[in-house]
Order: sequence, then structure tokens, then C-alpha cells
Amino acid sequence: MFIIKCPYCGERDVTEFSYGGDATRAYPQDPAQATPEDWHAYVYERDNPRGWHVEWWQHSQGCRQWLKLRRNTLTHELGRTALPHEPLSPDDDEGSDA
Amino acid sequence: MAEITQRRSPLGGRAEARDINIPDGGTPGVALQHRTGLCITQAAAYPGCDAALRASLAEIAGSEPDARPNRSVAAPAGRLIWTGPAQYWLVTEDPQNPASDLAEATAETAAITEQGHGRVCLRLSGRDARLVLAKGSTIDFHPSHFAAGDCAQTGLLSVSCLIDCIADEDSAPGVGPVFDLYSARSTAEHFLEWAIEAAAPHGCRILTPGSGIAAP
Amino acid sequence: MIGDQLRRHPTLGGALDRSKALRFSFDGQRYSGFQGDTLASALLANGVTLLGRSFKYHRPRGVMSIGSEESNALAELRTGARREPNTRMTQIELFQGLEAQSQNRWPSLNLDLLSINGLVAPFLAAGFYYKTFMRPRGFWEKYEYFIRRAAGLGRASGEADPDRYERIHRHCDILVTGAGAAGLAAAKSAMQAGARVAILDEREAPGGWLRFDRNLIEGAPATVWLDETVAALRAADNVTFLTRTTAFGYYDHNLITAVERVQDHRAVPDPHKPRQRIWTFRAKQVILATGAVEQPLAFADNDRPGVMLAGALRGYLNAYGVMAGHKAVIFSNNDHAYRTALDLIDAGGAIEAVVDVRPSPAGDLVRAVRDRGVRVYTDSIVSHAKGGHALQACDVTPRGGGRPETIECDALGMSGGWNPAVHLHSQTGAKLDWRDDPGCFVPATAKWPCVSVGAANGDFQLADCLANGSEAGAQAAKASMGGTTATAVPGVRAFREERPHPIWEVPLGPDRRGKRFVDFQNDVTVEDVELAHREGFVSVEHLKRYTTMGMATDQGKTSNIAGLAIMARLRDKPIPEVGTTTFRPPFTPVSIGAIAGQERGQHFQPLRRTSMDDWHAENGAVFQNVGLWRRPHYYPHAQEDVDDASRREVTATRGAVGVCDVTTLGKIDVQGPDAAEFLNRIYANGFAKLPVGKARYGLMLREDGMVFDDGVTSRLGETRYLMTTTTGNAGPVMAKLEFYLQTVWPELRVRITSVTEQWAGFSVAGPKAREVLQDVIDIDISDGAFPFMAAAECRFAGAPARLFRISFSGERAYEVNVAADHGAEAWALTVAKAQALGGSVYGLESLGTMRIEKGHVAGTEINGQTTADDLGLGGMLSSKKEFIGKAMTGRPAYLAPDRQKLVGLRPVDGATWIKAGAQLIEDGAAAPPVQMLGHVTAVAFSPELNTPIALALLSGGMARAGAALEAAYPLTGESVRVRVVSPHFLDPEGTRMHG
Amino acid sequence: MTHYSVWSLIKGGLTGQKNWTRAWRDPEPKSSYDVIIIGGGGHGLATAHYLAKLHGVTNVAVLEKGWLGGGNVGRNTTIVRSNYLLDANAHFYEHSLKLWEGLSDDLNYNVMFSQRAVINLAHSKPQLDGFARRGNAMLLNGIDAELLDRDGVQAMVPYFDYSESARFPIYGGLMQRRGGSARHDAVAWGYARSADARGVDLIQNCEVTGFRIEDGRVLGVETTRGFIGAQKVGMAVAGHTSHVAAMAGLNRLPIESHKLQAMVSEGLKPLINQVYTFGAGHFYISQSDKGGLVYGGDLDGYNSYAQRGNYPLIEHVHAAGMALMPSLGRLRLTRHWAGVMDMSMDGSPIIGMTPIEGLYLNAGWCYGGFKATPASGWCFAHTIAQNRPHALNEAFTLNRFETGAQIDERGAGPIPGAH
Ligand SMILES: Cc1cc2nc3c(=O)[nH]c(=O)nc-3n(C[C@H](O)[C@H](O)[C@H](O)COP(=O)(O)OP(=O)(O)OC[C@H]3O[C@@H](n4cnc5c(N)ncnc54)[C@H](O)[C@@H]3O)c2cc1C
Ligand SMILES: NC(=O)c1ccc[n+]([C@@H]2O[C@H](COP(=O)([O-])OP(=O)(O)OC[C@H]3O[C@@H](n4cnc5c(N)ncnc54)[C@H](O)[C@@H]3O)[C@@H](O)[C@H]2O)c1
Ligand SMILES: Cc1cc2nc3c(=O)[nH]c(=O)nc-3n(C[C@H](O)[C@H](O)[C@H](O)COP(=O)(O)O)c2cc1C
Ligand SMILES: [Zn+2]
Repeated sequence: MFIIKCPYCGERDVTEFSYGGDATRAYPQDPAQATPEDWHAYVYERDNPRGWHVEWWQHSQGCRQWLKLRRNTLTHELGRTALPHEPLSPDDDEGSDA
Repeated sequence: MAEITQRRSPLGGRAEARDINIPDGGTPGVALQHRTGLCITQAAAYPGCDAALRASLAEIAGSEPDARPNRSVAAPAGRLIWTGPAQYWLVTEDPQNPASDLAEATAETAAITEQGHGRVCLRLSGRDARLVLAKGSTIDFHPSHFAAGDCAQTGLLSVSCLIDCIADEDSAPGVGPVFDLYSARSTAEHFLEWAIEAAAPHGCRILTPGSGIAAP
Repeated sequence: MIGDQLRRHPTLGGALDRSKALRFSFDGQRYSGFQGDTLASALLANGVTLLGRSFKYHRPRGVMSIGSEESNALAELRTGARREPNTRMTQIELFQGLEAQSQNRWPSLNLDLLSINGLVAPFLAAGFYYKTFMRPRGFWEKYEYFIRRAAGLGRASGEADPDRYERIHRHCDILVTGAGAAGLAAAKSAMQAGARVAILDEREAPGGWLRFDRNLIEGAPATVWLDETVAALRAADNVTFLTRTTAFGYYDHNLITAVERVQDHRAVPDPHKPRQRIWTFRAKQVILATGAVEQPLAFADNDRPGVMLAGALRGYLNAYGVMAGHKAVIFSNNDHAYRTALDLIDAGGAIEAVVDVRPSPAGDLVRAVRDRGVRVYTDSIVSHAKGGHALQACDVTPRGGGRPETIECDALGMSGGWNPAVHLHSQTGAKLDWRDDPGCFVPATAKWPCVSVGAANGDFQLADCLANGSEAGAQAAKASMGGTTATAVPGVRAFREERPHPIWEVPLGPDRRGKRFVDFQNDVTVEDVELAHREGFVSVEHLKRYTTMGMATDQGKTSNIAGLAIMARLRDKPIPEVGTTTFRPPFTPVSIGAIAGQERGQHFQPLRRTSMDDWHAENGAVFQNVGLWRRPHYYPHAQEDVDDASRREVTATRGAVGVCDVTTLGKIDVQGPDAAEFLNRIYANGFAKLPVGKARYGLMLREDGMVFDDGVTSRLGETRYLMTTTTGNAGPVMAKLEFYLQTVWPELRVRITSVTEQWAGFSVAGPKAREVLQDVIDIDISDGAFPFMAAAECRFAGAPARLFRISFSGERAYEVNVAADHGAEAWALTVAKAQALGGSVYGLESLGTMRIEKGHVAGTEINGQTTADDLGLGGMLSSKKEFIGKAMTGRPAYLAPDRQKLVGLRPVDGATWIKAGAQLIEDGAAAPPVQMLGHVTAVAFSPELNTPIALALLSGGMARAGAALEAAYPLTGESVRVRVVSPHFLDPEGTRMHG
Repeated sequence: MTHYSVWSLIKGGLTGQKNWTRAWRDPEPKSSYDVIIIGGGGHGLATAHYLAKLHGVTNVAVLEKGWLGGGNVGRNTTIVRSNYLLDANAHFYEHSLKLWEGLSDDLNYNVMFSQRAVINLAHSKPQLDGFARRGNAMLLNGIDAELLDRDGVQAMVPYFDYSESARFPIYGGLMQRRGGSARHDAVAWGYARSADARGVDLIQNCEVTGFRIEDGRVLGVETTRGFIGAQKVGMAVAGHTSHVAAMAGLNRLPIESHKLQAMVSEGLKPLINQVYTFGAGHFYISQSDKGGLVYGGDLDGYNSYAQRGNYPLIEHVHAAGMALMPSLGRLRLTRHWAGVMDMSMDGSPIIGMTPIEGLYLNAGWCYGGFKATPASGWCFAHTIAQNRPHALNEAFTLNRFETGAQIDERGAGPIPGAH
């Protein structure tokens, strides 16, 4: 039962959030230029790592902000959270933002 | 032509005054009151316009909202409550509905949306009020974490709720902490019944429905 | 004589309030006990030792333990709807009028016919059922019928649970689970450091073994320190102290769940209070002080009633004043059990012998027992316990072999040593270390901020429990909040104890008879473990599953270690290499009702009601649930059924005017300078040029190109739009829009807000719709001023409102939104006007009929498997702009000519109803497998066309127009010949709605 | 191997159970095999059994990183059914159900396949119509189905909340009488024992850590017990598919790993005699032969490889259970656990070829792969032995998403957690 740090509301229980999946996939910047392969990769393919994962969560019962979260899919440890436009990658080595 | 004059809350007739589980001569652990006739005006600034919006709010409400997340302030016109990034609620009483004035003032900077009919408000107060909240939400309601001027949007058992602490043990000695709970109108009946059930073990006094958003 | 508490010691029994005698019954027999008793202690005090039957062999069983690890003494508690099976008698607190029944026996506990299983036991070894019951083929269910009846334990009541439950959440700096010596010491030092502390214990009174053992702290009985410490903790306002509260789960991020039995010790709970309450603790630091569990020894017939754990024998005496036996034998591999001998002797009982497996025990306690003249058989074992429904004697045999000596006894206290209660620690996935002295697993590094102390950490000496507990409390306070205070540790005399000798299975005596139980509740014996080994089930996880060891309600608290140790011996490997099975929550079984808490009845996924809900109910609406909302399905008059009512409603609407509650549609306020651009990217059709005051139907796709949702979006102002969504998708659409806005296009100057709750909505449809509205709406709604697809903000009888000239029914129609607190009144007013004009209200059924007549798609067609093209909406996809899902729409399978597409159907005979869910096939007489061409999505009877009609998704779609097919409904054997027609049954040109 | 029969049991009883031999050997891995199957779960073991039995391929090793059957086959709630709507699924799962019907016999191992009926409950008229659509499709595909009304359900189980005021009133249900449950561990053990008897090496505690691939062709696998060569390698590692496939360079599959929890109550005398699903509340329940109520609900809802669940889901499942069956309140949860699910993008499996020669993939089972075990093994064995899919699995290709030919039974779209 995770405690997720909303960039606005601070630490809140996971039950206030909803999950949005892999946040390393990016909606094609220029949709018209994206190839079918780009779209296929975006819509259907996942790294699905066993370990650190960057993922979307929405603080749906709170401030309704979508945020990125680093989480270990094996241990359920949490790393940093970031706003959508802030960089965050699975191998970001900063353990947490404490 | 017929005119509709009265607002009809989904809690109308359902939250009338009564005592639940209060022994003779005993004091209730909590009190519940349905707050009626509230106008809720939501103001959400466009990117980069937060400061401008706050200035407009200050003009209309008489004080500026606290820019910090999850903070609320008592303004002359009502309460100003942070409800999201660059987004505030101004809660006022009928018939002073500031929505159109605010919309005019913020035409370039913010989206103004009325929400007062979409929410019901229960005021929960008393010695054990924090315990009652802890039966619904996972937030830390200890006085050192959640005191007057703190607010939070959270889940309360099965529904979403905005909790605004308008007074605490220090600011309202004897009354206990006072919280205004705003939740969706469509589930208002469940919300009220849940609150009564959660309050019952502590002894619960339901007060006559009242208007107004001022602290006791 | 039964019922006289003959086994009650005159003075001992710190837990009892002898001034309060209580009456209770077990299997209909009446007994008395005292306030403070458990059902187990009270029955023992009354000399009742046969309390239950085992799972498989139906062996007679007594009580084995004094706590939550109990595996034998299970009963059905209470009667009627409050009956609760499988309740551990060791945890049932006695109350006036308590009624309990034994279980898993027929016809009675004394005479259980299924104990015949014991006789055929040689054939019922572990896993026997995998090897038989295979023939004749398909006969398994017949055997299973009897197996299922023989298995199971207690009986469920089947009646709705009448009691209430609740949940409560608590944050704290430090949570201490277990209020024994170690936990209390920890809580005390944390409290003194000023931390927010919570401490809980599953027993009705705190103290752990301080109440069951006789100890001195600072020279006084330990209960003095106990009482003082508990009083100080209870008085502190930074401490929450809970008893009758079991920590049962330890989850990610230091979340501990606990169940408080608020009123289980009352006959009938106070209706204002919950029967049980679940606490979820979010602690910065957790201190596990859950003590240890004494282990039985696996000797022959170690399950005879009267054989119990040595500590239990002592605990019943000290806390409950129960002399469980007059002639007792102690069988031990450690010093600690000698306390039982000492306590029994000091209480006036007789110890026939102490049997110690060790060659030459000489610790302080051993000496003290010898000093009292008790015979100590060293290097010996109890090889066989004798008796049937009660213990009568036991055989003592030297370990090296030799003749057994039979000793008469009525109680046997066994002790195979103590195992730390590492359950909570292990539930997190944290590891265990093996400690050779005294031979037990102890917690290794914790996964979350947590330490184990006291017996839970393998520190069995009271002095260590107090010192380490105190230190842990101080450290945890420091870790969670800085600063520390030193706490004085009370002085305790340490006994010199010698190392226990691990003995996991006791050899059979020369008679080679008897069953050596490892898992008492599931009847798993040493031989079963050996059999599992012989058959290759050598991993402990295979062992568990093959024999069911550790899978009973006690989850192997007294059996797992012995079982795996025996396997280690068989495999010739050290115990830690064999490992343990996985520990899982809950620590002890938890009521399902408690976990559900208040989320019950109408509080489970609470229904959403519209402003007009009371009106609908008062006017006889039959409701239907749609998502979380309830909506009127139809409004029957007198004896009308749904079809009659709907036909009347539709006729009234098409002929005059109908009014329908559409509040539940999702409504999203979209505002900002870039709102048009935003909508243009979201919707598959163009929105950039929608003029102010106009509405447009919009189609949204999923990223994979399937249709996601549809609805009408109106432009209310230069920078303000109101989007509507389907009822079911309101939430998902909102979250999606927020996602794109916040993460993909943050540069757009747009803010969106759900206003579904803010506005009540109803539609007014039919030729007289304008007539109904024109004098309550404050704007000009003449066709010229307010044509089809017009939208405006306005006032409805003075109330804030919005008006849209849109139509789902195909009639001239308006949709009115009124600020929700005015919804009921606006509705009532409108309905009255409509009725005056010969109109009617209508519900979902009629709504469905009219949309089917018009061929409008809804949820049964927008089912996540259809493309815009499939729904006949392909023309809406803009080729001039990008929109969500566009790129995926061109994939070959989406363009295949045989895709199932929207068509209309009519019965060839013009009369027979077509059924929703029917499958379309060519030939009704074909034998399966039959190729299916499509299916019927929605059906209605069209009053206007005077025929049943249907919508369907059909392979090839309108390319099959005119074809005749079968709408087959083999579930009922029905089939209707149908003809494929246009889905636009009525007024395809739309002249009516354009007005 | 001892043949199991009444006689062998009697002999066991008379000899103190000394007559039994190991159910399977514990061999050292050979240096190479014709076929290596990675994953000693239900599907891997079934594949080995059918390779040996039906295709004569016996020089086979099953490599299991832990203990046989310790994955999802050992932790699932054992619902077996073939009540599917879409043709590809219907034919595949019906083939499976037919194999189930003869499985104990085939394996000489009682897998306790109990055709006690599976019933999907409906809570509104439209939901019942949706079920009818599926039931009609089943019947037309030659699969048994029955539509029940409320009374029909009540006659089977009196303990649900049938009142009009129930939060989710029961309208009826779709029943598949031939559906039911099986003893999950026995399925793994039965296949293991039979494969072993036919010469297959079952190698436990042997984790695959890499692949040896040259010129686009697989040569063998690296393991914690050394390199093992193979002509062909089949992957059947369920929740670990992405992880293992990535070792072979197959990155970014259309799969996410999620976890699903399950729960069991204390043992009870028979209470529920069929399998029920309460889809509207995300809850399902049946009763094991031992007497425990076995129940569960939805996924925890986020990617995870941890075989441990969290509490919010536990709360939700129990609340849903109470909504359906208010007498559950006084019964107790005894244990809950979790498994790692290979959720595919359309909720349907992938059984077939990969771009690498000699490497085959069996994955994407979501939370419904137990019932598929026989057909999955049967089809996978065929695919490996013949180097081409069987008609029954030819739709379940890895690249179906490129063409838009997804097999989306629920219409949930490419949100793996939603299937
Ligand atoms: C709680 C729960 C309930 C379920 N309920 C049902 C149900 O009611 N009905 C139904 O049909 N299905 C159900 N399922 C789904 C079903 O259990 C699975 O889909 C199915 O068992 C998967 O196939 P398997 O048996 O081969 O997988 P597994 O048993 O998981 O086998 C995969 C094996 O691969 C091994 N492995 C992984 N990586 C490696 C490696 N690198 N090297 C070697 N070995 C490796 C694993 O250890 C594992 O043993 C449920 C699942 C769960 C968790
Ligand atoms: N010398 C020995 O060999 C030996 C052996 C056993 C016990 N002891 C004695 O046992 C005591 C050990 O002290 P301690 O404090 O470590 O253990 P304890 O057993 O005295 O206390 C543990 C407490 O935790 C409670 N508990 C256990 N699991 C729980 C759960 N999940 N939820 C809530 N409560 C739970 C128990 O009810 C108990 O009251 C000392 O008095 C010691 O002398 C000694
Ligand atoms: C159908 C089924 C029934 C089960 N019944 C029981 C049971 O009666 N008692 C028990 O302790 N565990 C039971 N389990 C759970 C197992 O003990 C175990 O938790 C599960 O196989 C997962 O393994 P793990 O917990 O070792 O990871 C059952 C599991 C399944 C799949
Ligand atoms: Zn937030």
C-alpha cells in the first residue's frame, strides 16, 4: 500500500491515485510525421521492466494532477516523483527525493 | 410565468436535528450540520496566470488566497480554498454569488466555473471529529498535521471529499476542531449516512441545517 | 461433577474476576465460569477436555495452547445469523449466556461416526486422492460430493451478518505490535521520548507471558511493573493503547493492519458500535514484539486430549487458576518448561515426572525442580501418549532404546522449544536467519523501517526483553523524530538456562504404534512427511502442498518448523538450507465483514442519484442501474409491464411531447483561448470552426483507433465549451482529457472541469416540445432564433440554465440543463406542462426505442470492438487534421470488408420480436459449429412502424441490405427470420428534428 | 513409476506407504536437448507431456528456476471454462475443456477436475443481454451454455442477496455446466509425472539467464546450472515473459506484468457448490474440496513482479463479497497471496513463432491461463514439433497488433490492466 508523494499535496495514500502505465512512452511529438512503427511502439509495446519503472499516476481524488513516479516493480520501493514535463528516467540513480 | 425560488439540496429533509447515541445528560463526541445555500466558484488560471488570478480573487473576495497547496483562508467574502494547481474555490453564501464578477475580472487569465449546486457541505465538529474523519480518509488528521487553514481533497470511504479545517482545538477551544466537508451531490445520501454511522459510536448530535461558511 | 469448576484453584488466576460468575453452554451442556475466563479456560476449569475433532481422521482433540496459535479447540460460537464457525476457544472471552458448539463431528462430539477414518487411516496417507477416484471417467464429481461433506470444518450460518464493522486509519511515529514485556518496554521509552506511539495486543489484557509466568521485576511480582507501565501508557496522550487487537498484515511502506474485536466479548453488540474495527496503521517506525510460539513434540498420539503445550498448562494455572491436571507429566527439550513443573507443584498439584531429552540438564530451573523431589527422566522421551477421549498415561522410554515405563497421568505438558513469531516480519518478504542456539529462525534485516524485539527476536530472557525493548523504543523515537531520552531498565533476575536440544520428531516406542502429529489441525504426521520425501516432494513448498501441512486455520504456527526440520533430516541438509514456506497475511484469520468495514449495503459503490430521483421514486418509476447511477427504466401505469409502458411513453413523445431525465450524461466545462484547438485534437471530427451558440456531435477514438466515446459539445462563448459524454464514460473521458492537457499539450491555454454534478439535465422531445418550454425559458426559442443545433445560456423559470436544441429521439427536442438544486422543481414544472399537452415522462426503455428507430449508436454498439466505419460514422473522421487514434485507423484488419458493421433488422413476418443477444446466421438448421455473421445489439418495438425492429452488427454491413438471415437465440431455442434494412428506421431525412 | 490404482493404494496401506516411488526424477541437465522448455509451470509441463506423447519428441528438458508448479499454476483460483464469445478463443478454450475432461485418465493422476458449473451473474437487463449474446455464440460454436433467471440462480445458491434493494440486484446469469475447477497443484504434478515417465528431464532450481543465438537461430540457453544446448527452445514463463524474452533480444513485447491476488477462507462444510463470478463488483468465489472459500477480484492495478499484494485490493474484494453474499461477514480470511500475470494488450494469449529461428513463445495468459493449460501445451507442442502453428492457435500471433487483428474479447483496448 504505497505512499505516493504528490508534487502538490505531499505524501498521500495510493488509494487517492489512479494508475496510468508506463511513462517512458511518449505520444509522438509530431503525430503527422510519426510512422506506423512509431505508433505501434507507442500504443502496444512496453519495456515492462523488472526493477525500476517510471510510470504515470493521477492524483485523482486529490488535486487531479498527473505525475511521474519512479517505482521498483520488484520491491515496490518508490523513488522520485516529477511533474509531467520534468525529466525522470528508470535509471535515475537518485534513490528518493527525501 | 412560474419562478423557481428555492434551492433544493439532496440532503433537504434528511439531515434534520436529532441526537444519536447520546446518553441522558451526556455530551456528544461530535456534531454534524448540513450547510445550506453555499455558492462555490471555482477559478482556474491559465498557464502563467496564477498570480493575476490571485490578485483578481483578492479584489473580489477581500483577501488573496494562500498560494500554497492545501491551504485555505477566511476572506471577508467567504473562504478561499486551494483545490489544485493554480486553482481555487471561493465559497460564499447566497445570494452573494461572485461568479459573474469574477468571470469578468479574469476573462483573460482564468476559467471560472460554478460548482455550488454540485456539492453538499457537512460541518463536522467536536472532540472526536478527527476520529470520524480517520474512518473515511487515510490522511493524517493529528492536530499537528491538520489544523485551521489546512484543507485536503481526499477519499472518504467510497466518495471524494474536500475537507477544510476552519477551526481547531486552539482556535475554537471547547468546540473542538471544525471541518467543512464538501462532497458530490449525487452521492449525498450515502455521504450523510456514512458520516452518521461513523459518528454514532462517539455520540452524535445533528444540528439544524444552517447557512453560512464562517467559523463558529 | 461437571459444571462445578472442580479444577479451579482456590486463589490463583490473575485474569479472573471471581465476583462475576458467568453461565455458558457448550454442546448444549450448561457450565459456569468467571469474568476474565476464555471459553477454553472455563471448560478446562469444569474438567471438560474433549473439545473438538480433527479435520481428516476425526480424532478426539482437547486444547493445545493458550493463545491464537490454537489448532485443536475450534468451535462454532453463537447461534442463528451470528453463528461463527472455527472460532478458537483460547481466544473466546466468556460472556453471560455464551453458546458454543463443537464442529466437524456427526452425530456428536463423543460419538463421531467419521472417526472411522482413523481406522482406515493407513490407506488415507497424504495425497492418496491424487492416486484414485479416476474411474469411471467423469465420476469424480460423485466421489467429490462425499469428500466435500466429510471435509471442511464448521458450518456457516448462511444468514446475513447482522453486525456492523468499521475501518479507521492511524498515523504514528512508532507502532508497537505486542504488549508483552518487550513491547511495553519499547512503548514506554518511545512515549517518554515524546513520540506518537500506538501499541496493541491481541489478548484482552496486556502483559504477554508476564501474566502466565511467575517472574520478579525489581524484586516484586512482575504484574506490579506491568500494571504501572500499562497505566502510564494509557494515561499518556501521545499513546494509543489497544487490546483485543491483532496485527494481522504488514504491507508495503510500513502499513500494518490490525483488527480490534470491539464487542466480541459481549453477548450482543451495542448497535451503535461496530462489532469489530480494522485499524490501518501508517507508522514511521514499527517495533515487532510479538513474542514466540511454543512448539509441540511429535511423539505417538501426541494429540490426546490432555496433552498440551507446557507453557499453556502453566498459563492456565497462573492466569485462570485452572489445574488442568492433578497428575502431570512434563516432556521437554529445554529448561523453560520446568517452570510449569514448579508452578504446578507450588499450586498443590502433582508432577509425576519430567521427561527431558537432554542427557544431563543442570540449569537453575532444572535444579529447582529436582530439589522439590520430582523425578526427572533424562535422555528420555515420551514415546506414546495413551487414552481415548482423555489422556490416561504415557510411556517413557530411554532415548537409546529400552523398555518403556508407563506413567499414569491426566495432563502432559510438552515443549519442543520456542519459535519467534516472525510472521509479520516475514510477510513483507524480509528474510530470516537461523540461530543454532536455541535452534530457531529469527528476523534478518527488515524490509521497511522496523525492528523485532524480545522473544520475537529470539531473546527469551525477560531481562533481555526489557532491556532490548527499551532500547528499541528509544532508537525508534530517535529515528522518527530526532532526540532521545534514556529510560531506566528494571532489574530482573536472570536464570541460568541451558541450551535446548532440538528434537523435531520423537521416535516411536517399541510398540511402533500411534500417530505422531506434526500439523494437528490438518492431521499431518511424521509419516506423511516421510512419504512426501519418498515421492519426491522434497522442496518445503511441495511438502506443504502435498501433505497440506501448515495450510489450516493456524497456518502452521505450531507445525511448520517441525515439518521442515524433518524434511531437512531426510534430505540430509541443514535446516536453513531447506528454508521455510512463505508467510502470508493474515497472522490469524480475520472476519470478512471486518475487512469490508462500512463499505457494505448501500455504502458499497454508492448509488448516484439525480436531482429528480425523489420525484421518480414518488411517481412509481422502475429503476435500472447504469454504471453507478440509477435511472428510471420506465414509469408504469397500473398493470403495465415494461413494453406497455414504453409503448405509451414513446407514442406520447412522438405524438406530443416527452420528458426524460438525462442528468447522468457526463458534462465537462472546457474553457480557454485554446479550447477550440484542444477539442479539435481530441475529437475525430472538426471542432475548430464551431460558432458560438452552436452544438456539434463529436466522436472520440481510442489511441488504437476504436471508437471511445461520443457526445455533443456546444460552444457557449468565445472561449467556453460544454462537452458531454456518455454516462458510463464520464470519468474515463475526464481523466484522459486531463492526461493530454497536462502531459502532452501543456502549452495549451485550456482548463477543464467536470460539471456533471452541477447541472441537472432533462430532454424535452416531441412536436410540442417548444410549446412546453417557450414560456419558462427567458430567450427566444422560435425556430428562427434557436434552430436545430443551437445552444445558449439562459434562465429557466428564473434559475440558471442552458438550452441545447439537440435530439437523440429524432423529434424536435431540447435538452435543458438547470443548476442542480433547481433540477427537481424545473423537472416537475416541465412534466406538468408536458402532461397538460398530452405528453409523458419517459425512461431508458423508451429512450432506447427512439434511438433505435433513429439508428443512433449507443453503448451496445460502442463496445470497444467497433471502429467509426463499423458504426457508419466513418465519414466523420477528418482527413484535414490530426486527432487521437487517427494513425491506427488505417490498419488492414480495420479495413477488412467482412468487418461487422451497423445495420437495421426487421422480422420478415413483421411481428415476431427479435431478441437482443441473438446471433445472426445464414441457416437456422445448421449443426454447430455454425458460422456467425454478427449479432443483434438492441431491439425495440416501434409503435410508429408497428413492428419490432433491431440494430445489429453484421459482417459486411449494409452490403447485405435486403438479405434474409436468422436471428438465432439457441439459449431458448428461438430463431427469427429477419431482413437486413437501413438502421435509420424513422424519418431518415431528419425533418422532424429540424422542425 | 508406480501406476496409480486402487490396488496400488491398498498395497500402500498394507506396507506403510513404502511402495511408492518418486513422482519424477531429479536429473542432472544433459549438455543438450532437442527441445528445451523454459518454465515448469502448467503450460511448460503440459507442453513437455504432449511433445513426448503426441509428437514422439522425448529428448526434452523443462527448466524451472524454482520448484515445479511454484508459479501461477500453483496460485490460481482454478476456474476452468470455455464460455468465450470470439471464435478464436471459443475454439481454443473448448479444445482445452475437452482435454480437461479426459485429463485424469490421460495422466493417471487425479487432477480433481470438477464440472460443477461456472455462473456469471448479471445485474441488469443489458448485462444479461450481453451474456445472452455470448451464450448464443457458445451454443452455435458447439459449447454448452444456459441462461438463468434470478430464480434459477437462487435455486443453486440461496445465500446471495436476492432482495430488490440489493445494491447489485441479481437478474440472472450465464451458466456453463461443463465448467468448473480442478486441483491446481495436481495439474502441474500430473503433467510432470507423465512427462518424466516419457523421458523428459524436469530440472528444478535452474534459472535461464541468457540465450545463445547465432545468425538469428537459437543454439541453447545459459542457466544458473551452466549452458544447455538445444535445437529448439520454447518459452512458457507466464508473468516473466518480458524479462526472459529480453534476454533473447525480444524487447518491448505487447505485455505488461501485473499482479493478481487470491484469498482463501477457513475450512467450512459445503456452502457454495458452483463457481460464481460477480463481474459488476469484481469478485468471484468457489469452494475448494477442502472446504475453503477461494475468492478474488481484480488486479492490484499497477505493473509488478512482486508475488505479494497490497491491502486496498483486499478491502475492495471483501466489500464486494459482502455485497453479493452478506453472510460472509462472520466467516474469515485465512490467507491471501498473489501471482504475476502476463497481461497482453488485447487480453488474449500469444502462442507461436518468434522472429528468432527455433525460439517459440507462449505467453499473454492474463488471469485466465489455468483453464488453457491442456490446450496451450497441446498447441505449443504442435507448434514446436511442426515448426508452424496449429489451426487452433494460428490467430494468437505475436504480430497481430501490427495489422489490427487483436482478439479483444472485452473491448477494453490496449490497456493491459483492464482485460
Ligand atoms: C491469483 C490468480 C488467480 C488465477 N485464477 C485463474 C482462474 O481462475 N482460471 C484460470 O484459467 N487462470 C487463472 N489464473 C491464471 C493462471 O494461473 C495462469 O495464466 C497460468 O497458470 C500461467 O501459465 P503457467 O502455469 O505456465 O505459468 P506459471 O506457473 O507461472 O509458470 C511459469 C514458470 O516459469 C518459471 N520461470 C520464470 N522465469 C524463469 C527463468 N528465467 N528460468 C526458468 N524458469 C523460469 C517460473 O518460475 C514459473 O514456474 C490465475 C492466476 C492468479 C495469480
Ligand atoms: N526463557 C524462555 O525460554 C522463554 C520462552 C518463552 C517466553 N519467555 C518469556 O516470554 C516473554 C517474552 O516477552 P515478549 O514481550 O517478547 O513476548 P510475549 O509473548 O510476552 O508478548 C508478546 C505479546 O504479543 C502479542 N501478540 C503476538 N502477536 C500479535 C499480533 N499479531 N497482534 C497483536 N498482538 C500480538 C501477544 O498476545 C503477547 O501479549 C518474557 O516474559 C519471557 O520471559 C521466555
Ligand atoms: C485453490 C487454492 C486453494 C488454497 N487453499 C489454501 C488453504 O486451504 N490453506 C492455505 O493455507 N492456503 C491455501 N492456498 C494458498 C497457498 O497456501 C499459497 O498461498 C499459494 O499457493 C501461493 O503460494 P505462496 O503463498 O507460497 O506464494 C490455496 C491456494 C489455492 C490456489
Ligand atoms: Zn495532489
